[in-house]
Amino acid sequence: MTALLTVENLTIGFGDAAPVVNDVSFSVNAGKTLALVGESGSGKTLSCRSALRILPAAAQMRSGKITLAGRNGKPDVDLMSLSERKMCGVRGERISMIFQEPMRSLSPLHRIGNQVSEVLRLHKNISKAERKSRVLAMFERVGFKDAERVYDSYPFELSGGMRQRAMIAMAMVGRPDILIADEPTTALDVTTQAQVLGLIKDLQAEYGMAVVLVTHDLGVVANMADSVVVMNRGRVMEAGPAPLILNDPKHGYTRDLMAAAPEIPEAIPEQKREEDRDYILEMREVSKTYVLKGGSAWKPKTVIPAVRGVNFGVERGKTLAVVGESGSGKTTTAQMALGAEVADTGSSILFRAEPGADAVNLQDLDKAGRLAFQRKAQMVFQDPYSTLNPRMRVKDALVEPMDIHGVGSSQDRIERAAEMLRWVGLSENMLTRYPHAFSGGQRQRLSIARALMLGPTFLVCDEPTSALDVSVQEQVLQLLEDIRDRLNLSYLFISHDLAVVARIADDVAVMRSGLVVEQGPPEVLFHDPQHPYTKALIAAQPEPDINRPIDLNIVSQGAGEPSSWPEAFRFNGQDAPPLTQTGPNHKVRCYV
Amino acid sequence: MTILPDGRFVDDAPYETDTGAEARHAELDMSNTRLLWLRFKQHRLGLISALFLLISYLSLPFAGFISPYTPNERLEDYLYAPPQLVRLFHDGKLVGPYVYGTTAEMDLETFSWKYVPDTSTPMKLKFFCEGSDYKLSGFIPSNTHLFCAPEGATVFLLGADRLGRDVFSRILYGAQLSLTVGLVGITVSFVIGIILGSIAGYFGGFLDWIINRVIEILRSLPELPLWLALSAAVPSHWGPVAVFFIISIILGILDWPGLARAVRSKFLSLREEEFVRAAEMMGAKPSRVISKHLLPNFLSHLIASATLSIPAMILGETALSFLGLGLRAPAVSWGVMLNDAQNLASIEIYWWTAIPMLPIVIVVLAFNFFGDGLRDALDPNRS
Amino acid sequence: MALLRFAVYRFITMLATLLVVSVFVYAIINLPPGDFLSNQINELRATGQSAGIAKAEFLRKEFSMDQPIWKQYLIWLGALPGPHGFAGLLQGEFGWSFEFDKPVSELVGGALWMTVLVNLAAVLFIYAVALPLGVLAAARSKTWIDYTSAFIGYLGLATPNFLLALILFYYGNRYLNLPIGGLMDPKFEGEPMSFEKMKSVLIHLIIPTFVIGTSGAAAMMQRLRANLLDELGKPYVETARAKGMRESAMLTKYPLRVAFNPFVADIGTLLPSLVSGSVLVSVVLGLQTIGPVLLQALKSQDVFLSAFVLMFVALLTLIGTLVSDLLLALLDPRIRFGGRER
Amino acid sequence: VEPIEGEFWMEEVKSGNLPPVTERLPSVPLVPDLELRGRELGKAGGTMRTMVTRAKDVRQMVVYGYARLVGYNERYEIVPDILESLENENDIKFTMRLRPGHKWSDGHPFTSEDFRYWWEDVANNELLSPAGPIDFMRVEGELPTVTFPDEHTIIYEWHKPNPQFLQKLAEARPPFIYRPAHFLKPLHADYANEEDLSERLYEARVRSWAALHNRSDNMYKFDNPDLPTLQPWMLATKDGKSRFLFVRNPYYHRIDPNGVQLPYIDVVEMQVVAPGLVAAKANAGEVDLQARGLDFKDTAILKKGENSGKYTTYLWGNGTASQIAIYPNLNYNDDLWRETMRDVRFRRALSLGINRKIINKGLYFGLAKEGGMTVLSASPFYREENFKAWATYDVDQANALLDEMGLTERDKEGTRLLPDGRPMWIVVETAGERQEVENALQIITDNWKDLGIKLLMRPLERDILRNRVYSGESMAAVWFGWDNGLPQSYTSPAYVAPWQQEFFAWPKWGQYHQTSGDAGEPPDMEAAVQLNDLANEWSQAYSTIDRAVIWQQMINIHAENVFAIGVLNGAPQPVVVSNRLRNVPEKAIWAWSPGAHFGVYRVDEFFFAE
Ligand SMILES: Nc1ncnc2c1ncn2[C@@H]1O[C@H](COP(=O)(O)OP(=O)(O)OP(=O)(O)O)[C@@H](O)[C@H]1O
Ligand SMILES: Nc1ncnc2c1ncn2[C@@H]1O[C@H](COP(=O)(O)OP(=O)(O)OP(=O)(O)O)[C@@H](O)[C@H]1O
Ligand SMILES: [Mg+2]
Ligand SMILES: [Mg+2]
Ligand code: NI
Repeated sequence: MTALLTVENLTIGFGDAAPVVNDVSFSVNAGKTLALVGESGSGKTLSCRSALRILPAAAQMRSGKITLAGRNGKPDVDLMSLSERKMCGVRGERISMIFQEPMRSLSPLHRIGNQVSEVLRLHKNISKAERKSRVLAMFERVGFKDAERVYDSYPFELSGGMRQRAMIAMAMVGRPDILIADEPTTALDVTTQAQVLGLIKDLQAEYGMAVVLVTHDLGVVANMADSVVVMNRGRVMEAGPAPLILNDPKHGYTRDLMAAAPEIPEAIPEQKREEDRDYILEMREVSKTYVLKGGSAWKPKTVIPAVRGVNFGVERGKTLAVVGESGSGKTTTAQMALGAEVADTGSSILFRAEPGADAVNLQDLDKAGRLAFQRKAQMVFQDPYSTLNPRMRVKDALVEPMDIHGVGSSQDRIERAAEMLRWVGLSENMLTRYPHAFSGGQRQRLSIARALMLGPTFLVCDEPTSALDVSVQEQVLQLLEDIRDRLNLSYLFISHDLAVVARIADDVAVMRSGLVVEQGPPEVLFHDPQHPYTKALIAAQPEPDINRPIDLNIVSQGAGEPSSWPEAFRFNGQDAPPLTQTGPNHKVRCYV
Repeated sequence: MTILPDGRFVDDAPYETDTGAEARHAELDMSNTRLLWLRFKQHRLGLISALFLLISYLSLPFAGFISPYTPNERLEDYLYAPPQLVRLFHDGKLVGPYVYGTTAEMDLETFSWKYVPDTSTPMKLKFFCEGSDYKLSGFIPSNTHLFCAPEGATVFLLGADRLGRDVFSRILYGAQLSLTVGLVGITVSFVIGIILGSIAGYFGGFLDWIINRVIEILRSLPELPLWLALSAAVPSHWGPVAVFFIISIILGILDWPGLARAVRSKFLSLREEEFVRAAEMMGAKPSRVISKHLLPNFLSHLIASATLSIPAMILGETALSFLGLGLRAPAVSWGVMLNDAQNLASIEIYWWTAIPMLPIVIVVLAFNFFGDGLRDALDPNRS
Repeated sequence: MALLRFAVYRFITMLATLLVVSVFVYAIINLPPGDFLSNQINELRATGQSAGIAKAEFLRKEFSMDQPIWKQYLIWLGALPGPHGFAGLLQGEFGWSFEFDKPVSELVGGALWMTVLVNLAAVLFIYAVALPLGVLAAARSKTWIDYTSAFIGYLGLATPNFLLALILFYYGNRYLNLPIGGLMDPKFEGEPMSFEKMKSVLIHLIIPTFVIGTSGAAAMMQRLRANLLDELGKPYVETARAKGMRESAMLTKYPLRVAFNPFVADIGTLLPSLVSGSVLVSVVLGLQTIGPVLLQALKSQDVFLSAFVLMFVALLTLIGTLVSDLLLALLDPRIRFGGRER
Repeated sequence: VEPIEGEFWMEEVKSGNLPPVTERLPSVPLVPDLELRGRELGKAGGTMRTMVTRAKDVRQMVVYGYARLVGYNERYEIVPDILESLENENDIKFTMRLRPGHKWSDGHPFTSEDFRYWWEDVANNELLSPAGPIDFMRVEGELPTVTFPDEHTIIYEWHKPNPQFLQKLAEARPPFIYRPAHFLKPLHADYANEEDLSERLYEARVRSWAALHNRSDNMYKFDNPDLPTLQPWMLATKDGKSRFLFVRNPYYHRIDPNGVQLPYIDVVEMQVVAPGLVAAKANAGEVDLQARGLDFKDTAILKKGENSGKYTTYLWGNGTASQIAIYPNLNYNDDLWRETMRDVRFRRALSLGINRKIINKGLYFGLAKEGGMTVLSASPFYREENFKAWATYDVDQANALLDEMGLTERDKEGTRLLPDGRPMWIVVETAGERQEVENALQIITDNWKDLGIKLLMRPLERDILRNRVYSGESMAAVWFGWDNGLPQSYTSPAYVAPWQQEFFAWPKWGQYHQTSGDAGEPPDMEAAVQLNDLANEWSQAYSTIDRAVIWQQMINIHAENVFAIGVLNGAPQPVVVSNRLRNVPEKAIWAWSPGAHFGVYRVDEFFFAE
């Protein structure tokens, strides 16, 4: 059996600097999955992009050969020397790619459906209606509950995970021979991730599709990959069949990587909790309803209850983690917690800067109050690329918060920026770059660095480590923990990765459909999950052990429609059971 | 590299964990302008253009020195004299820069002037010589010229016009007005346009409504009658330059709505970008968001627009002169010169009187390439 | 729905704006000293044409020129009845041209059509040239295509229209046998439209279109190029590429739409510039459009005629702005949905 | 002479729509003696193309056609034209005799009734002419007695001489003292059927019959193809915008000695083009006869196109008294300046300070005549010394005059100061239409700098310029010299007396006279008062000799006083003539008054050779 796609001795560099991809070779066979894992910034994305010949303008391909096997016995094609015209026939039709940053990768001015079905329009000779039905079918398979709505939505109306799923649908709807998936599930909660991975597997089985999967998640690798390529600093460290590498890593870097993989610990010692809690931020009955103005004059307005009556607080010096399904309102909650979105009337969000100080309601802050608050509270954004001004050097982007609040001299600011970069594991030399010249994980770290610049007391982290490889993730988590303990920082931490949550959180809220369905400390939640959805989440958490595949049964049961849950938890249309205290610190949304 | 027996590939270069210690780049401590300059330098055409513009502007005060004649100096025996060649060799011998003397003949067949050069005697140009009086940079009286015509001959590098004035000298003097006053109008219009457009686009709501109405009204107001009224209202003892100056400013004041609309509409969509929201969440004030985040993302358009307004401003006066408002003699500008050239004879017979088109095109192209270089240097994505 | 409501609302504000504009317009055209009838009477008196004076005096009464200016305005508008029951704009009467001695409506009719024709041609020219060239210049930036198109564009911009026209007329006539000036061969004037007439009109349109169009085309091209270059680096462009779109199709569908935003915003000026922008050009090229009529009317202070033309231009501007606002909303959903409050 | 039916109307005659030529001509047609004047006998046919720059210039066809009751011949003598004969008794009694059988262009007889209709029902109708008949019909306010003894005779009789009566009738823009009565009566309340009239009023959207009548009877405008005419060509285009066709008048009253009815040319095609394109179109050979819209500066390009365009460029002399004249405003609102300008030494100094030779050379190839503003050399009142008076370039004398006035103080730029310390900046306002004026002023600016006077040029819109001058706001203005540079003793001297505001040196005195004292100021300068008196004397005078003497005196006073500073006259006027067009004089004067531009050269006698 011959390889479908072969990459040989690929070397890519920028300007006259040392190559960032150095002598990389790999190949993938039909129906198989190749996982590219490795350090953030090690050149995974660039290697994948070179297969489609869509490298950044500044990148030079210094050497290498990429061959695509011909279809139906036709001779192999050398992708490097193919004419641009013919290349268009390859892209999207034979090889398609899921990009790492879903928000920026979608055109802001076109409806999702339009953008997705375009692949079919370009390569398949089928009617418009047919196209639409195929796209809708694909949307359902990537886990959209309301495919029609998504079809007519604009990217900015969707949550991060939804955009990413749209991208996945776009890449797969044309049923390519080779799918290059660059961190396809970073923004997805584990249940959706499991679903998507399942989908990829299905398609692979059906059509013999080859998959190149770039991921930071060894759990995903364990579940998906047939073979693995481990990269570090532009070089391939180790490559070979998945079982061998996962079970018996030979190279030092691979071993380090395996060691750094977080896991939900077997048992967490119960911690003592004070009764009288000091909340730095408290959300009371917070709701947010988006009204989608109908796309056309006839359709009624769509009301999206993004967040429905959330009640929780972030303790000073502690971490509240929010996990939940994609689109369940996590980001919206986070943005309301920072006053960036106005909550519906009746909600109150109280912030207490100092212990015992008067709480201020973010809903009705004056200008000065807001400024003072903004200095204390910062956010690490879910989608770092779009939150960085493309025309600002990293240097300026990092010092901007200090600039705004007039902290320090300009020298101080630069020094601090350099230091922050080092904290998050980046080189200070990157300060003069523009945001586009970073890898996905590097940008995420920039976002963290920026949030730390002012030394905030309250930090909202929206999927701060989703794009980081496990070793860097470990480093960043370590950093976050350190400063939390040192400076008594408090976090509202949103993540899809339960292992990370288990590690860092003091309290965890599980969200589904804009509602908190279960809340409790990790030790309780992960070892005694009550709610079917929580159970599903845990079951869907992939583990870097090739012998422990995800149990899709539990996943599909818990992640299914709330109306299909067991009696006690079942939602009746919009009516949900009340959130009931079941343990000392444990709340579950159920009828008792 | 090693291929293990189980088919695995393992890199055998020594592996060590990243220390993160890397030599600090020199670039890091440079200011943004410096960095910009470094990138700008790579745009060859832009660099050349910038140098050209720089030299042009620097030499404006020295127009009097460089030009052999003063702008309104009429050589009565050389009406419509054609451009003269400055030669170096005579009869195969190097004599240094010289010209031939010419004599005018009235051709009553064609009713045009004929000039017959006397090719027997080369007449050498004089350098750093005394000529007619002028004021260096407008106030230092002087009469030294870089070069002048030899006794008994003329040096019309670009010919002479209907009244026997040297086109070359007039172009140099004309640059003083054409390259400066028009820019005032552009500046005014850009400042107003950007400020109001940003406010409308960024804040939206009521401010947007008000600004939009003002824009609409201003744009619906006719310019033509305004100019006519103005031409009657300007006090008669004002010099032509003062009138022109005022007009440039008014032109600028009337010109901003177009730009403001463009800025507004672009900002309406830019302000929905995530990075704007991020900046706001950091507490950035509107002025900062506008100047640091929104404007730079619209800079290309602004640069292109500015470049494009330049010819319009240089030539604005030619259109106005139809209404009796343009620049007039004794003021010299390129527009004035072209105005004089607006007849068939200037195209077909005395083609050199239409030469002022060239400096305009050159300057405008220079501004264009300069702008493009700037755009390029500011473009984060460029190669 | 939202769009419809928006349109209705904007339409109402437009009418109010129009009223404000009418005040300004009337004031501005009355700014220059003197008025048509006084000028006329002066001149007639000098040449001993008392019959003419009587007529001028007669008109002065008929059109209330002897009233204070604010009353004249209201009468012109039709809010006040004139002395002889003269009905104003609001009643659909546009007034009388003193200069041409005809009702305004009769005078401008034909010219309006010609104006639309000439400028439509110019606009088509601008779009037909600037769009592809702008896109090409961006896609192939820093190549000879880019440079040549910039050069030609700026050449057109930097040459005064009249000079350009004269050059084109002269050489066009000499070498290509193109006609000089006018909008059709005079022999077709007043004839019904025919194939021959159409042909004549088209041939006559070549040079004016070029002259009016070059500057517009150059401007549009350069701005478009700059905006496009900005967009080309964005990741969504790469997504489109990765789908296997051809470069040209990709450019026109995605970045062009973003880059178009500033132009749509400026469509408002397009319509009125159709009329007023080409006034001087029309005058010098001898095109029978509304431009020369306006200039003449303004110069001789033929108040009603100029006021009508100006109001017409203003109306066009406002409609243009309205259209551009609607288009903007259509073009960019983020604007359409109103965005966040600030 | 036996008239011959021409080609053009042949069809119509054959089909009976038109009577044969013998019946169309008056019983005594006018037969010009072409050969005597050195002209060829031509043949009928052809279309002559010419251009104007505004649609309302169709009226030029009345000027070019030049069919007048009496008209000038090429020697500027007044001879009967439409009239068969005219008896003039001492300029007091004028007996006009029409040609029996003469018909309007619609075939209706042209009789004394048409004169009567105008005199009784138009000129003396209160509604149509509230101010009564036109000025030139009055002598010291008195109207003539007009009698119509028979169908072909009209007699005008005053108590005192009205010497300008005939000359007015011969002007380029003549007062039409006759109207097509048959055409206008249906519009006249005294004659019309009331119902019909009100219907027509409704159709025309006018509210009074007077307005409609006024609108319909304008014989000079020439824009109504239905209005009958006596001109050689009649308008054939209704509602034209850019092209007007004029076809031969089948009832025109002249035939050539061969019996060919004039005009020779069947059709005149008049195209409206932009002013700037006239030269280009002429150069391309798109006209057969053109002078309007052409300037001397176009000559070179016109000469250049002669071969390919198949035309010849003649250079005629311009007939205005001065091609460029500066009028210091003696009624300027600023007291000190006004006094200064009223000092004759000042005006003489300004005139002396102009280097006319250079202006002539630079602008007119040296072909114009340099001198002050006076009558042209073809006029009987021309005196060389008047022309040269104060007009030779003499800076020293000019400076001496200014010094003598006491204007000796100067500022550091060398500009003289007024007694109150203001620098002497003369703002000269122009209509901004002619490039040559600008160029000339440029030279004059340099010239006057040597006098210590700074000239500032200010171009304005024509109407604005007029308004500013009339109200005394403008200090000095540039215009042409007198329109009529060839006055005869019978020419009214109104334009050389302080009687018209159009003479920009004394707008307010002119207004005073024109409004009979309602506006303006009475002349209060000796020379002006003198001119005023002389002009009055002229109207009292009984003999041609007296009038001539008065004229001469007035011309001399003007030369002495330099009321307007003329620069040069007789500037060459290019005339483009198709090589096929014959009988166009090679040398002639291009004048509006007297002469009606092409009118005196009888365009109806021009013809196309093969
Ligand atoms: N335009 C650019 N200019 C300079 N360096 C760049 C540019 N784009 C990427 N790089 C650098 O190239 C390296 C490889 O980037 P790449 O995107 O392939 O990393 P990656 O392996 O996908 O990382 P991640 O997992 O974080 O997405 C990074 O170190 C990045 O900083
Ligand atoms: N601006 C908006 N307009 C309309 N609907 C919106 C908007 N922003 C978010 N939504 C909707 O609100 C819901 C919650 O979105 P949110 O971004 O909070 O999800 P999330 O929990 O962060 O998901 P993910 O993990 O995928 O990022 C989604 O259904 C989304 O489509
Ligand atoms: Mg990557
Ligand atoms: Mg989110
Ligand atoms: Ni993950």
